[in-house]
Amino acid sequence: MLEKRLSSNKYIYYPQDPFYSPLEIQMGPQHPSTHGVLKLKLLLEGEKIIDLEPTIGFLHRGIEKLAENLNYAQVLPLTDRLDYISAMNNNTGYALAVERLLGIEPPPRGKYLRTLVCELARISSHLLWLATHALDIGAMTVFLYCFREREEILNFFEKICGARLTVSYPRIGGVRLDIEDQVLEEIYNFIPKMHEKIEEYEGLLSENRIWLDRTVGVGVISGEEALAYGLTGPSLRGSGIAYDVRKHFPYDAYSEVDFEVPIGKNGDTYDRYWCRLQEMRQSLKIIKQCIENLPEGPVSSELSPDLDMPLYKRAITAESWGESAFISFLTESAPIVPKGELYSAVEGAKGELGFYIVSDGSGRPYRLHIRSPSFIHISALKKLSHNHLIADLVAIIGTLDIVMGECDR
Amino acid sequence: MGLSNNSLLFYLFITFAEIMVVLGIILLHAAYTVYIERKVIGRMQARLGPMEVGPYGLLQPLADLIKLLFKEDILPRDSHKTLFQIAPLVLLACAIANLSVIPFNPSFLIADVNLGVLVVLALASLGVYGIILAGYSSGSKYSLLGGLRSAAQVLSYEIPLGLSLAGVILAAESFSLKDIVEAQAQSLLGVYALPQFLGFIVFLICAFAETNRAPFDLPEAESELVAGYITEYSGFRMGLFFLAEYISMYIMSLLIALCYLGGWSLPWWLIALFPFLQALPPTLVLALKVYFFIFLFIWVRATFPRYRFDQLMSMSWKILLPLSLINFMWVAILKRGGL
Amino acid sequence: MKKEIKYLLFKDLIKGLSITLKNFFKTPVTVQYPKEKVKLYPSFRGRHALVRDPLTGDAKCVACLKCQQVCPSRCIDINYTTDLETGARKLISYKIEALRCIYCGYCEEVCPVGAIVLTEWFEYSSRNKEALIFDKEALLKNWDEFIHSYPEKVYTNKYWNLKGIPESNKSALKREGIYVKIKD
Amino acid sequence: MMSILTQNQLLEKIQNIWRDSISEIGEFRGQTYIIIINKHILKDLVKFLKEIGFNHLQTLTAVDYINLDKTFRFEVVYQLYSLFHKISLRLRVKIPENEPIVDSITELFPSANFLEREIYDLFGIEFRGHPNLKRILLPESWKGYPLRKDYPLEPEEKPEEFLDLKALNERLKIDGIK
Amino acid sequence: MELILGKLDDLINWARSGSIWPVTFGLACCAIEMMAAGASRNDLDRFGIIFRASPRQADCLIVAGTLTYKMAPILRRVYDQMSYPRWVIAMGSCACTGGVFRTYATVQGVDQIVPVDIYVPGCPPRPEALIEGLLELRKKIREEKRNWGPYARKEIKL
Repeated sequence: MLEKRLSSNKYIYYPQDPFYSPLEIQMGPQHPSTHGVLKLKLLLEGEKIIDLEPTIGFLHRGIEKLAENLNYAQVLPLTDRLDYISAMNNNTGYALAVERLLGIEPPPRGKYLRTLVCELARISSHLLWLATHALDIGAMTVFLYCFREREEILNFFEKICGARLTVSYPRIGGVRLDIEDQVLEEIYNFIPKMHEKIEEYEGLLSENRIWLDRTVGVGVISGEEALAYGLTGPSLRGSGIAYDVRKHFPYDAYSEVDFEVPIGKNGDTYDRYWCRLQEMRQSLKIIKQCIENLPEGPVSSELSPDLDMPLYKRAITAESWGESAFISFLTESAPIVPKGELYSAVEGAKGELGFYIVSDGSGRPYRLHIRSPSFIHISALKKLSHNHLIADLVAIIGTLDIVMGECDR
Repeated sequence: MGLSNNSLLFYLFITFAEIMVVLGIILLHAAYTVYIERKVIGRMQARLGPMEVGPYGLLQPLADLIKLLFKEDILPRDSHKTLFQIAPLVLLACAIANLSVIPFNPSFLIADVNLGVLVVLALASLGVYGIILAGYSSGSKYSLLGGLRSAAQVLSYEIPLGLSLAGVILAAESFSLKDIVEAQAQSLLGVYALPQFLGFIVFLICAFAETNRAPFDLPEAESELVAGYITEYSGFRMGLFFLAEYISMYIMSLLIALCYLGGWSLPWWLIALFPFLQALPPTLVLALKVYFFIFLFIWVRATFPRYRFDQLMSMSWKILLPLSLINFMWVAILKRGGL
Repeated sequence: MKKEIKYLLFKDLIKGLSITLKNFFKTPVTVQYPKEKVKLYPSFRGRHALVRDPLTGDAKCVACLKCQQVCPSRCIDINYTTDLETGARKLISYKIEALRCIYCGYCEEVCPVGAIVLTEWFEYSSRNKEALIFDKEALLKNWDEFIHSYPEKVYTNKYWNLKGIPESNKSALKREGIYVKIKD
Repeated sequence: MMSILTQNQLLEKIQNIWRDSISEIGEFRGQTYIIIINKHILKDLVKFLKEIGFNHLQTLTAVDYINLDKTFRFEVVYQLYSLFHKISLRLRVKIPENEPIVDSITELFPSANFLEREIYDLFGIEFRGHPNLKRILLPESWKGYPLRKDYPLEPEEKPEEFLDLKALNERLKIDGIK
Repeated sequence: MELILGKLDDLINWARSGSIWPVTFGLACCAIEMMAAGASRNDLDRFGIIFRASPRQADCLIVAGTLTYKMAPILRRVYDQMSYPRWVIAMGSCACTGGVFRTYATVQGVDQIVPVDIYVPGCPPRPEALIEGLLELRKKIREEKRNWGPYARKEIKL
């Protein structure tokens, strides 16, 4: 009914008041608080939202189609650009899916390193979430404090693999290269410092009356509903359901480290905020264990085909640029990819990040579907923001932690 | 005849000169407050603020000003052209006109009207017209929402603001700001901020809301309404809005300093403690107080999140209004008791 | 009750204000970039270069086309001729479209002789697009520019010799470790 | 409260009810899948699964098997997980090319809303009973379904809107207007 | 006369180059690095660069990220809304040429629909690289002549 009203662009005037007409506002795609290029069509009554329709796809780059035209190794850098805030998690998720498909397993050191960098990426992602969430609610200083610490984590990434955001560090069959002891030490020293900084953010926000007024009781969703709407990750755990892929489908070294899954009670914006802050602490705990128990040995599996995937002649539809590249070089020794399909998920920073791969036995994925948490979270936006004010909508978009690169793919 | 003509001319000339001096000083201050704000907030956020334009970025406001002067002034197609153009002038004029009744030291005052406080309050409410006009005439929904928010906000905060000032007026038995300062200096504690603590707090909060500063910067809440009522403005007209905002920040700080902290006078107990303070010139004393409040404005902006619109309104009507009434009664009781 | 008193005394607000004030007196973390040089860590993936072989003075590339194959964004274009007698390849042109590149570092990783490198050089924004399509000469010039200020005597890249990767997964040259001697 | 089912018990139950519509129950790398040829039973099956505790729809997607399977071109894949039983299950529904329609499960799982729209957008498979079935990722004026295998990666023709902008830009460039 | 005009040119160009206000037009990964450039460690505010949310008040458009066909009209609209004089920086591979995304949905370079002044390579460029691009833009602005303000805009006839 309401959707019909939105799409027809003509309002149904309420009979009792001939002058009544709701205000329609297009929020985005170029809007400071829509976290990228989300567009929301709002129907307002005063400042109250009576209907909302998200329009997405402004960043739809066709990664899934492109992946069908690249080989397994070449798809990995594309996954960096999904959830570009925690690229390590995406890489791991994809690498894990292909590993499961090929039936190989990384060596223990590789596993631990992957866990380590994933958790670092999770912290950096949560920091960015806190930064933008606080900025949306108006606390501009938290934004800059969070970026200050995030810079340090990005420095670690740069030391490990030479890039800040688009790392391509976790690989099919392990990680790209070994980490230096000095960097490990620096990360280890960073842990207590980070704990202090989290206290600082909490000092600015957790007890602040304005923050409490703005977040408590805003965007409430019950656990059952949250699950039905497909929320995962901290957004679901804020509603009190302890579903965590790291616990339910353990991968890498998560089965060997000890950590808790913080859950909230009320399922409102504040609980989700609290959960994420606690998760940062848990991540620090995992990092500490990873560094302490880091086994020796190689970081990548010997069976790992990685860049020497069997390459077949690709159909070229682009201009003649680089055509000579596709004289095929078949590496005979590379393992043959089995036929089949599988779904493999990891706990990304935003929620459950799944990869569904269909293989036809060639070197390229026949179909690669990415289950991105942001995409599904946006569909819950309407439910969460019903009857709230515009200012709350901004807080709710923030609390869902949406990244459009991942959403539109 | 000639004599009176001469004296009239002389009077006009003097007044004009005074206006120019005050305007010059205040405009310079307002421009440099932007710089100070960027610097101070920068330091609070562990960064530096302007550094490259001029030594330590000191020429930054100048560069901004010249750039805005030479920028295209867009008239949006859907806007009401005349209103769109005069709206910033209305706001700025109202802000500047306030300065005419504000005493800067015992002897310098452009217009010595004995209803100074009322003039300030009236002009502050008039300034809302500028904002509403800007919001309405832009022809953009974000501007309209920003304008409406601002109107509602300023109007509802006017009342606790006026009521808390009523306490001051009652205690000083005068509407003239000069008299208030003098009466304050002779009062028991030297400043009204101590006996009328409640009124002081209410006034402070209302001052933040009246000037649309954080945590009450809803009309231009960047994350919600893009830039509120100035969304469609470009070039120098936008600069005028900025100028008006910073001038009104100064006026509010001046008002607080004059009405609650004794203006250019220092309380007797402070002088008794630190006798050397007596040597300070009165204008400097006032300026220091004003700068403290400017710093407070900036400090608060750097620290707090933003209130939501309904919370803002309910705070005004449900908390600040009763508090200012209580304050008023408290002052009346004090007055009755002869204090 | 305690909570209410704290609330009335603005304890939460004062706590926040004190944190920002504390930071006001701390030294800022800002690095004043053009004045202070940023510290880049080894093997940062920046501007492309072809390694000039100190012995021959030419590029080390052997035209095996592996980089061209593995490049996900297809930004490398190589032309070569084959010597009919010996079967050796000779490089004619080597072109990288820097604006197309995604800096994944696959090319340097896959190169068997360590001929291509992503240098620690990031300041090369340009006013026109053509300047950022590097041909062979430009790439060699990039290398010269980069290596000119390189502090150490021997240059080696992390990606030429990946640490911790099983030996069987590396090409023969890479097992021994590739390095370029710059100064004597 | 229900008792916790094992995977085999569950599969047996399903097989008992929908024996005719299921062509294969298999396993690959430890993941169980059920291939359904009769797409009409899908909604009932999902409803049944939801009632016995499959409360998390992990993903919903489609595959174009034009090169591999001639009779059923498309396949819609439902990946379900039960937090209670801790079992995951994949339903693969075969859909013929000439009638790419399947029942929507948005009523049961609101999270399927966007996922179904995405499939409609990229594969052209329609979902009967979906509340708001229209393009989601691509502009509404887009022609074709990009994730179908017969759609090129880089089509020759560009969207008209873009071509207009390009022409405008070219013209302004000639006039020297920035 | 020429001398005076030249001096005026210098003054205006100095002011413009000293306060470049970019519009927040973040599209993808590069937007994060753009934010990082504005944050504490790199602090664009040092150069007088502050982000404005409204394109009307901005001087410079930093296209940070992949531009898709769906987004292209909006980019052009934002560009048209900006007040004269205005400049465009294409940040990152995707904005410059389309980068790795040679697909059906991605515009192969924003210079097809808006005139670009500076290309900043990188995927994404690190914040310092963006600053370097902005400094390059600063140089470019300082080389301009007789580009004075409100009345210099030519009428666009369509």
